[in-house]
Amino acid sequence: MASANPYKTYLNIWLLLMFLTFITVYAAEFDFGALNVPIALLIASVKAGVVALHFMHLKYEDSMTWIFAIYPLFLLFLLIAFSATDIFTRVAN
Amino acid sequence: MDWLPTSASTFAPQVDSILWLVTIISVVSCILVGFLLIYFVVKYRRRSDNDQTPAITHDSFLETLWTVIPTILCILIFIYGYVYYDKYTTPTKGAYEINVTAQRWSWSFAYPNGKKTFNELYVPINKPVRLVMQSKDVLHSFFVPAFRVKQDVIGNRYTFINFTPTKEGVFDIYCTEYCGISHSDMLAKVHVVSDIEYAKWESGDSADVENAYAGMAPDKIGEQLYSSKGCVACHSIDGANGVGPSWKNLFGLEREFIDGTKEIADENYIKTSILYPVNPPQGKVVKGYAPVMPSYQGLLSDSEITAIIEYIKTIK
Amino acid sequence: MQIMKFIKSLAYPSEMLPPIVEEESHFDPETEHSAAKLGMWLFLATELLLFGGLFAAYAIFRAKYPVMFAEGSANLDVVLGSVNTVILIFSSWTVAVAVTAIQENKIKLVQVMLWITLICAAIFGINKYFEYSYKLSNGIGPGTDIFYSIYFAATGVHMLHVFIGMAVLGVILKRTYEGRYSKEKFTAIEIGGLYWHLVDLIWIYLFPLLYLVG
Amino acid sequence: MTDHHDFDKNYLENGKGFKSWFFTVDHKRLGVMYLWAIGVFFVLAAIASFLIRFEHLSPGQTIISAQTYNVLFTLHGAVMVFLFIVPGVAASFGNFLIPLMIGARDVIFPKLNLYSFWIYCAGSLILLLSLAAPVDTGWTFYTPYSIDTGTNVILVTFGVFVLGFSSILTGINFIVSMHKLRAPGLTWDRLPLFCWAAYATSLLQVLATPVVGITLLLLIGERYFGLGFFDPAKGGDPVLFQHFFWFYSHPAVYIMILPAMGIISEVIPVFSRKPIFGYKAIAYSSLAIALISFLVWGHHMFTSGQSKLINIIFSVITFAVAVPTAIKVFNWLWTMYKGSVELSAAMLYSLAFIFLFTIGGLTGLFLGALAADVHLHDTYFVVAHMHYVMIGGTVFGLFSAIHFWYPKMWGKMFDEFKAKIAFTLIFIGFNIVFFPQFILGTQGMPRRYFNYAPEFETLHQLSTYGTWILGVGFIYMLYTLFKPVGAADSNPYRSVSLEWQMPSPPPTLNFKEIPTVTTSTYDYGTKVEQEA
Repeated sequence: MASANPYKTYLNIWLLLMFLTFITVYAAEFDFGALNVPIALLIASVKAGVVALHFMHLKYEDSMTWIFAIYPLFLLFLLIAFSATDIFTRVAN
Repeated sequence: MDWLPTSASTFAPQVDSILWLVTIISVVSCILVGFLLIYFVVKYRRRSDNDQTPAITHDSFLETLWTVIPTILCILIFIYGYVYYDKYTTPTKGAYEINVTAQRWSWSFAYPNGKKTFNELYVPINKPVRLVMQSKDVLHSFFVPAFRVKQDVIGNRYTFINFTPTKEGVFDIYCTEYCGISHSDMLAKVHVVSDIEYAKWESGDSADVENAYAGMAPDKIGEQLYSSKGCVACHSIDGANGVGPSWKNLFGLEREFIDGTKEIADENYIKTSILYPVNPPQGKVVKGYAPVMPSYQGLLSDSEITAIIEYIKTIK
Repeated sequence: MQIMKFIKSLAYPSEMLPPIVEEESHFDPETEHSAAKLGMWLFLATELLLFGGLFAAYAIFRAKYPVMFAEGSANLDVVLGSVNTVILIFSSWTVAVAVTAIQENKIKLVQVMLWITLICAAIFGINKYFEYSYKLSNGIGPGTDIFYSIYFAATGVHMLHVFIGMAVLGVILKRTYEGRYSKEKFTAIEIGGLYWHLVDLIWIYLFPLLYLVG
Repeated sequence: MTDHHDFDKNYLENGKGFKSWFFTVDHKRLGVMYLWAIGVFFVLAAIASFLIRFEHLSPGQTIISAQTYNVLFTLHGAVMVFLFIVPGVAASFGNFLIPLMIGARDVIFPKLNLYSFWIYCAGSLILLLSLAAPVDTGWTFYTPYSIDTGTNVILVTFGVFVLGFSSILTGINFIVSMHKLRAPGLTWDRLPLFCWAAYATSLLQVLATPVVGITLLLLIGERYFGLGFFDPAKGGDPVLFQHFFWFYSHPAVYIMILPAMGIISEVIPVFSRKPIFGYKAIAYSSLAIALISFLVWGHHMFTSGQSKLINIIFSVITFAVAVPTAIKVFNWLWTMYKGSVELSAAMLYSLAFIFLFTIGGLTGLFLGALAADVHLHDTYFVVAHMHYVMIGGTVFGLFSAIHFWYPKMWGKMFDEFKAKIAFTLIFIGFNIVFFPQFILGTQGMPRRYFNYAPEFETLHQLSTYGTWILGVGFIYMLYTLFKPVGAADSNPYRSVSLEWQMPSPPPTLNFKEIPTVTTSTYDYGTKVEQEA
């Protein structure tokens, strides 16, 4: 199921993750204003994606597993989106 | 008994029209379902153990029909609900603003002219009113069935209700968000009065009240105040322990407070307790009870407090 | 003695069960393996949504009180946080290696990797202990303000998952010495690993959100 | 290994005594134990409701104090919701039936199944321990009341948290079983509709429960550490608690009702000797409900102080959920068309389900319409609506299942005639209890009220008298069920679905050989008139 030399791949992946962690910390030194959170989340998501795909073997799983991996993210989005919509559109009625 | 309560605001007939619309839809659908159910059961009842039945698995036309019709009805009901809700939530410019404070288990109202009332809301007829509401403790909900309005009242944040009363009279106010032991006694009245009477009430300070009690013995006035001002929610007169101590045999009794001090319950003690129930140094909370009583400062006149004291003296 | 027996029975209920429980599986190993993985992914979905409540609370209160969050975040120890991030990602790597190693029957390598993982997890916990106690000694705790409530609630629930993960991997490690796993039978290691990666994934988000974005 | 490999021995006879039940991994025994457990909790919560109704015979105090009243309605709600109806049909009949229906020897993780049951027992125990200082928050635990009330909130919420794990693990077990263990030839479009419903239910259990888990954990944190997320005094937001709570509790409504819908879809074809009408529509609408139900939780909060915009959004989506439900009702009805309908007790409960659920669903339209909800919210109208769905729906579905699979479960028959008398009493009693409450609510009677105004007295009394009829009917039903009359055939109703093609009660390992399925589960009737 794994590629030719999995240990080497894992090592590369680990190095990539370390590099991305460094970028996260480094990027936090600068102030991008409103973009601070999106940038942090973007890098975190790349890291998370790499971990899921390679370390967790999502790459090799069937479509059912993909659905169960992604659907909760959608629900999480709903939870945040709806409750935030409520809280930030409460003008005096 | 009429199935709808009195309709006394501009919003009420709008809500009623939706209630009627959905009721008609519901009754028709129920009759349809009930009829089909009984008809099929009777017509196609099992006649022998080897009845031949057709293997019908689906029918696209019928299924489309009973998908489309409910969808249309749903859209219709939504639009009705939305349009009236939109009107109800849009405040009228220049509406008469009244501040409402909810706390366990009473309502107090503060008017633009500086007047304050307790568990009695006075509003002029045919004038748009806007309630600006806040809770001092847990969630409450302000509900006037005759106006068809309801809104939760929350701590640390204002919520609002808009309505225009259309009928003179006295109507019930309920708390509809569960708030503890006396939730069902957190009642108040809204008085819808004519402009002239309202002006009289506004300018007349407590003169009217005094007139209303003319010729009554003070302890009888106190007895009325006991229920109209909400004392009844927490203080029993039969000796049962409520949220607060019972008034039975209270007068002249020695009370022990949570800080260990003691005092005889005399006129001054009772008056102080009504005006400064929990705030030190005057406030003295009886041992075994929580410090939850609201202050009645500005809500009861001196003569009313005297009347309540006279009433307490009579409860043996 | 009775108590020990009872405690042991909690850890391994099957040992005191009637024989029917010890029945061999009704299903072929291939089905069993893929079913266990699918089940684990479903469980990970629930874990994600469990943290989802915390992320939602974070998003809402951060938007509501940006200044409070900026100040609170600036007071957290970025170095300690970064060290913990590196440690946790490293331990994720060791687990991934262990899962591959067992498929090549390299039991020794599996054991080494799992030991390293457990040590990393322990270091992570010790760092967290210092971080918490430093905050608490400065009079900052859950309930100080909404930011610290989120900080303690989120990292606390995450820490709980680290402990659970350590327990799971610990049991697996013990069982490698008992020779329970092989090239043909490694489902437990794989799904235990999946759980550990989730712990890592959550931290990957918590770290920048709490420590960095101020 | 041991005697359980003896295929001829049925699951009831395979082992005797407490240990052989409490440590079993047999899905059928677990199903039976869940049925017992939910039965006991149902009776407990029903007793609470009888006291509540008795209290309302007259305004003011009738038999109990205000505090006792508040405790009783909390107990009634919490036990009914978390101990009875959420595990309810899914855990009992789901466990018993799913492996039989998909042609498997057990669920995919039998041990996990046993652990789920233990966790359920533990959670129930923790929740009931709180009776030492009973909780008075209502089953919804709204903040900030639940933060500062002096009662045992932590114990109850922790109990619910533990119960959540049982629910999640059972859900995972069912989903994976249906993916991995279907017998050869049993494709998704041949799967019994009960399985479809159970699948949709499991999805909801797995994906919604963790959110209420963290919410209740945070509530415990509020009480221990004063976290402040939900406390307005600390800058938190009590409405946010309601969002989190209903994000679970609205899908939970479908966790409660979907399995009952599955039962109806099984019972009606058998007693009409017809294939289910619109198989695909029913199956997919189960899934649709499972997906959309995550989008409508805000309709419990129209008057909570939620923003106007989000109220409107939630109202629109709420009406969208109404449609798949309507489709199901008509599909069930049309299944009887040109059939051969037998009015057995099980069928009567199913037909009553259709009618009562229709009323429950239609009254939901009142509550979904924004302006009308402003008036009706938190009144007895909501109480009546909810009970028409939960009792008229779920409980009638459960009773239908108990009667329908009775021969399969116990290998015996009950007295049909007596069961029909019990049904009549229950049906009449139920309507007398709850129909007046619609009128009460419209007139403005708020819920959770210990005391009430004198003008509501007549309707309240009527409602209370109804509970007595309902109670008598229920006791008579139990009496009928506990007095079997003779042994049952393997397939007394001539059903064609898989679970009836084996001896009653089923053997321990279900199938000697895993069957190969060649037809649909609803293969009734002759094919002449198929597809006009």
